[in-house]
Amino acid sequence: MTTKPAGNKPAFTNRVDQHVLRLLLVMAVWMVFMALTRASRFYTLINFQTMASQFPEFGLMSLGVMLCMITGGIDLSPVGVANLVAIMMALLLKQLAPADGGGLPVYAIPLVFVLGAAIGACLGIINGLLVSKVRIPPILATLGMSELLTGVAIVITNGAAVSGLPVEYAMTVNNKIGGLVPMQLVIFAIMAIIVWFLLNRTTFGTKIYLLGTNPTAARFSGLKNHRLIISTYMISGITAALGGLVMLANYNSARANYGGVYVLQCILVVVLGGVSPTGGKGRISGVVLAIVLLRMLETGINRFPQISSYYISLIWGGVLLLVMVLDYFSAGKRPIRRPRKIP
Amino acid sequence: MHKGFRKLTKRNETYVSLVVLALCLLIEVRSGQFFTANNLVDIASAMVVPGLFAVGTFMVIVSGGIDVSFPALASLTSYATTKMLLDAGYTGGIWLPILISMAMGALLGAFNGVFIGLLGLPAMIVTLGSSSVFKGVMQGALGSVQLAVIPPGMRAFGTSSLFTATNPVSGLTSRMPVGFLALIAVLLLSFFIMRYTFFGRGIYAIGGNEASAHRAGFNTKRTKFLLYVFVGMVASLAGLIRTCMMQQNHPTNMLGMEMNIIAGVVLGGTAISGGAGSLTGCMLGTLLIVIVENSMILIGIPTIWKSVFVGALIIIGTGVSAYQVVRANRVRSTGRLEGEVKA
Amino acid sequence: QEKDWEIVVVPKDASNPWFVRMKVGVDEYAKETGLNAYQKGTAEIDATLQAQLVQDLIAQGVDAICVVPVNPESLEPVLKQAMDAGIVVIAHEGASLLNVNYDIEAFSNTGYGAFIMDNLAEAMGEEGLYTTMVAHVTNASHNEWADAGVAHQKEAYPNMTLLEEEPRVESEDNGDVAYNKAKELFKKYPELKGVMGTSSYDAPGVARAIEELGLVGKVFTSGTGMPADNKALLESGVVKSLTLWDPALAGKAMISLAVKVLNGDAIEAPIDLGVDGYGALTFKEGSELVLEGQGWIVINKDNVDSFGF
Amino acid sequence: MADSLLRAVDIQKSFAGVHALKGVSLDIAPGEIHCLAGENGSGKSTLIKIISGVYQPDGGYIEFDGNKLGKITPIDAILLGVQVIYQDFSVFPNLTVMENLALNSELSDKRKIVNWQRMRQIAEEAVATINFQVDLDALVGTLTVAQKQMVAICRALIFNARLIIMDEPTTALTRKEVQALFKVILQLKAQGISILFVSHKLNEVFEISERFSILRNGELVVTGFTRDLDSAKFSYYMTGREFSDEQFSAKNPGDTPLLEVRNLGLSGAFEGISFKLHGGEILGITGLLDSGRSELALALFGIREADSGEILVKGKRARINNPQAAIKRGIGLVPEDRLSEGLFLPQSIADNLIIAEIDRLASRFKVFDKKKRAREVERLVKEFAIATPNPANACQTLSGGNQQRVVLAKWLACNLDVLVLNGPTVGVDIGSKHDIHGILQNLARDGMGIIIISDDLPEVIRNCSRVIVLKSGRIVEEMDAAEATEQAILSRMM
Ligand SMILES: Nc1ncnc2c1ncn2[C@@H]1O[C@H](COP(=O)(O)OP(=O)(O)OP(=O)(O)O)[C@@H](O)[C@H]1O
Ligand SMILES: Nc1ncnc2c1ncn2[C@@H]1O[C@H](COP(=O)(O)OP(=O)(O)OP(=O)(O)O)[C@@H](O)[C@H]1O
Ligand SMILES: [Mg+2]
Ligand SMILES: [Mg+2]
Repeated sequence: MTTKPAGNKPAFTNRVDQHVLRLLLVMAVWMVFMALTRASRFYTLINFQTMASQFPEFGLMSLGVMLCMITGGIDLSPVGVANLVAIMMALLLKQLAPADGGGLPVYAIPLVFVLGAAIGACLGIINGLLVSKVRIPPILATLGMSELLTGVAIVITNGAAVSGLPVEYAMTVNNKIGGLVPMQLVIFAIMAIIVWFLLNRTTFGTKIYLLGTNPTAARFSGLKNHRLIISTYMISGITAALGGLVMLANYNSARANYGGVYVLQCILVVVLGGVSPTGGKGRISGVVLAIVLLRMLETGINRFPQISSYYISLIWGGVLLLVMVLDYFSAGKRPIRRPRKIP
Repeated sequence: MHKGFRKLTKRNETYVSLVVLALCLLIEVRSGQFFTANNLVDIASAMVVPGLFAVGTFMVIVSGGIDVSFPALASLTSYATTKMLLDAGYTGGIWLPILISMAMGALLGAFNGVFIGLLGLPAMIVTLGSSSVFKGVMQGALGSVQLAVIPPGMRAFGTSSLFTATNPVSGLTSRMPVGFLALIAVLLLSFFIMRYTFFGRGIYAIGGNEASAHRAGFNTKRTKFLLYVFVGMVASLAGLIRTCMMQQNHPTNMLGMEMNIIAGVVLGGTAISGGAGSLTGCMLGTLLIVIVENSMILIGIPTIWKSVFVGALIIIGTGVSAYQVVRANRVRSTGRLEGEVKA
Repeated sequence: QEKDWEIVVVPKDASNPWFVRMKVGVDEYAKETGLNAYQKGTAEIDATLQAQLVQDLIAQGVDAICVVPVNPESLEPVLKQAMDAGIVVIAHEGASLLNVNYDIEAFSNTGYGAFIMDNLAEAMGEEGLYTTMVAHVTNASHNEWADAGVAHQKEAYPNMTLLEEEPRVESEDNGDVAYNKAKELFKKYPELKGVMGTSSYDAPGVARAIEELGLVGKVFTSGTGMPADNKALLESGVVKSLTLWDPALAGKAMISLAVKVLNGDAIEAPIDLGVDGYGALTFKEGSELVLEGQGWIVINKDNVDSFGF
Repeated sequence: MADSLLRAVDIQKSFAGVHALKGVSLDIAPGEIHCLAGENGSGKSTLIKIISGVYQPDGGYIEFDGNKLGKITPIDAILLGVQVIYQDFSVFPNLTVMENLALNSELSDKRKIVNWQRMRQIAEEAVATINFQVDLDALVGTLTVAQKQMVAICRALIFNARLIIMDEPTTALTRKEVQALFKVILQLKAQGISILFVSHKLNEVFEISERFSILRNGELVVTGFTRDLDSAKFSYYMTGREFSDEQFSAKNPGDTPLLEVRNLGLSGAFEGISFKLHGGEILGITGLLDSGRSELALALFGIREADSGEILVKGKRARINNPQAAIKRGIGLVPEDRLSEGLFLPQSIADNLIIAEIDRLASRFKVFDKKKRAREVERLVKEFAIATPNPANACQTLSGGNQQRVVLAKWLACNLDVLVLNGPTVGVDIGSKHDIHGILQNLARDGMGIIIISDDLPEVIRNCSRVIVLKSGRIVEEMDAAEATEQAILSRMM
């Protein structure tokens, strides 16, 4: 057998890194462009702080979507989960706030985060059960859940916004640590590191990559497919719930229909980040990069009064296709396709 | 007979039909209005546009791909056609608009086809990207706004009817739009293509095993390319018919339909992984979605409970058939479990 | 100095004909006055997108933001950031907002809702069963109008009754959905005689259903709508009258008020913004932020051609 | 050799980084049966794909009927009269048998419109040629591996082919079916059709072919007449090594059986199965394709739970209802279909190796112990002599034999007591096969209990201590392998 000796780096990993490099390149081009045209309005501390407080909302959701996609599935329900959790926690916060207008009890905010994440986890588990045990195709199971959760949120609130929250919540979550780093960014960073850790430093990560590659072989290797899928969707539920809690702070209110555009945006970001919709492939660095890139593009465009916002979607779609085509031509040939079905 | 029955229990169509039937009966019991002539005509008329989209989606999914760009494609082509003809002061019949929009549909379909068919990039990513691009072109470059008036020929087509159904009790009348013929025609055509042409069998073959299809002598690249061209044409036809039937063009209100359409097609038993599915099932699934969306009031579901109901129906509807089909197929001679889908 | 000010109008979205019309006003005003004022909207109606756009504008350091909130609640914290950054904030259709310099209403929401109801009642002969339609039950102003309309009916039109089973249906800001929903309503509730629309897609969609089902003259609808878009319906008599205010004028009024605030002019009622319908703004009772004008218009088949939009 | 039907001259082909063919030439005369042999990864399939137009050569050319061909597509090749039965069969699991059979010929006729009646007719004729019994309306995905292969063979026979290439056609066939196939091949030869037959199996090469060519490492080692060949030469040409095959005999089986099966049954598959497996033993289970042998393997591993009878592990009753339960009790399974059930092809060799024992490579809190993992991978690669420059490469870069070693290594990493192998050397070349047998025998000597399920009778006889013969889901014979002959086993199987 003759195989060209690869470097120390794994061949498979190398290819993904190429993708990340390409994303970096696109980002660099954009940053140079902004520097040449709008330097004084783009390269400001407040602008970067603003961006850093904006992307965690859907960035958090995207982390979960990414994990689901690695298992070969998809999660269309993060926005539904986020809003429902935000609404429930908003109602809780209002309950916790003393009637006399005094401050929230100290345990309130940690409680909201723990409870919110727990509810998100439960909703995620339901997704996972539908996908694994009931065997509904993930795209349908999570679409149905999304609709259902939105519905529950509407029923709870009668469609109205829940507002008039105790100010401490938004103040805490919107706070800038040391006056510099937005708290939302910190929450996102912590979750991103946890997900990175899960994927790269735990057996769980290796297992879901393999599960996404070939579920039959995974079963024959003794992996607990069902449990893995359920755990994955559970984590996605947690990240979505955290996204909802960040939204709750950013808008100081909760409503059943906040963030409707995030569903497709999450998928777009994850796919642009190099996660294969057929599963088994993708790295967190790519996804984080794509999240930031999306925000930079959008904010950048908003710096040009004469350019209609509609060009954002044009540029966005263009970047996605461009990166794909670059991947295609730089790989020379298509990487060997895994036979989809072996007789 | 016994064998025939066993076969029925393994088919998704059976379960979807049962669910549709149950829903119809429920509506009839709750409102007494389901099986009235005018209501059936209303349902048929509401089927036209989703039905056309579903046919295209069905073919794409059978080929092992997926298309999320058809609403954007249809919006762009119908907007551009209407606007162009309005600007030109066109007063002729319906054929020219159909021709123009389908030509544009073919062109945009070819755009997808180049990336998916010729370059072999993943369909999901490509259509996510192209969807953004189409939207961007329509809203940014063309600066689309609602067109309240459409050319008289289109208007005439949209309001003319095959026949009018009258409810003898309430005296309500409903028109069967001529557009329904388009749905029938496209259904017949695609049935013929899928069943009686080697192009259609190639779509099934590619969905089953692309490498084998290539070796068997199918020109897989061309087949996929042409498939997306065809689907683009069907989608643009749907967009145009919708404009005619609504007697106005609203550029964005088709966007976001894609997930429900895909849900309907998959609900009807089309394997999301490709290769399997029938047009009958696809239409049944779409019908289910259409009936649900257009019968909330008849069933008497309060508006705020709508999403809960739709979500629950998607989950239960797909869950029942997914679970039944898995069970029916579980015991098999080879012992390998079928549908070890990636979850 | 006035010429250097950057004043941005943020609508709910950019493709809705309503805001396209607003943009006409904004551009016209900028041209007339030479101000650096422009409109910038998001691609879709979405509360989060709008909030982020406003945040971006804050980070960019514009001088004034004039906004038509998708969702007053979600914009509140963002507008607070703007105020904290010293940016002048003027709102429109956001009477509940607190973090604004001023909010301009073409009229009061309750008054508007009542007015749509008056139109419907007149068409229905002040009697019969009716229901209300909104874009989404999550939409703030539509539901306020509908609530006000219902309240007004209870007071003024005792012979009319609200459809108990379906007091509020959704059109999803989509003419086709409005049409299908109306068909369902008329099938299930044959006694239904009127639909009070709120979004600009409602009445036209319902009218299409009325026409198709052969109910012209038996069932009525009223609501908001743009003249040019509804000309045919008004002329054919399916819809008797629609209500609106001119978004272009609202846009001009917001900028004009922003300039006044930036100039440090004293804002005392009645205020003249030099825009039709906004010549004598007064503060809403009990409020120091909400200014109300006399901006609404009724269109019917007689005057539909006289607006030029 | 003046009038050759097909001549491949100095063919070169590289894949990203792999030089698969280094100037190979091949010559096939009209009406001859030519055997192409070589170890896994020596380039046989690649050569075939070039002849059939699936790949374009990087260098060299093909002559057909004395005419030099330019760039050809699969359809061109079919039109020339070249038919290929691919190693992975290239069937469509989602289509019916009928369509699978008739599609290719209809396509090569450049038909655009489907005539289902004619398709059925074509299909009926095709199965009739070799008397293959199958439901034409069944989906191919529901067939057994052997049936799929028969479908692929029938499909090729439909054409008025002048050259039929069979890439390891017998790997999944039973003896009976192989005999039927050989009869067909001889019939075809009689009609003047040339056959290029790829096989690892020595006896088949001798039985059927007139001439042979052997590839090693992408180069042609030898080509000549089969009558001049003997088994030692054959192995030597293929591997460059020499082998001596010794009969395995169990050394010291323990007292309590590691695994005991009592009256096990699974409806529709097998019933009343009882046997014992001691440590140090290799038990062979053989039978025809539908004898229930594969289902038995699945039941022992918990993929399909048996519905009657009991399984005892080390004397204790065990409920084995899923693979984890089996693994927990020390039972592993090397599945029948390596590609779809055994491997994660695009993932690294390392991950493929350690996946089954992954939980043992984690420290507390399931944190992966990278060092332990690296050590384990290194150990396995070395122990199983997996030929790769870097275990981080994707598993699909390995040849078939090495892939099978990976599957084996994956299980042996788990310190199992019992290993069930279903078709352990299907599609594996002599060298690797020999190595794998050696590994299994050593494991047994170290006290492991091994079950080999196979219909490769020489393999069973040489490696097992006892042989169980299954027929229609029941045990019909249990014999001592040392005394068993192929003939005796065969007569019980049929
Ligand atoms: N592809 C499949 N088709 C049909 N049934 C399946 C499939 N995969 C698993 N099952 C069934 O699901 C059950 C559990 O399977 P598996 O062992 O893979 O799950 P698990 O991860 O162990 O789940 P848990 O830990 O919840 O028991 C088994 O009874 C098995 O028969
Ligand atoms: N598509 C491909 N991309 C990259 N390398 C390939 C590809 N196809 C084959 N190879 C490599 O080329 C070499 C020859 O492979 P080939 O499939 O021709 O071997 P073979 O002799 O048929 O082996 P086997 O007996 O296992 O079927 C191997 O090293 C293989 O890994
Ligand atoms: Mg289990
Ligand atoms: Mg081979």
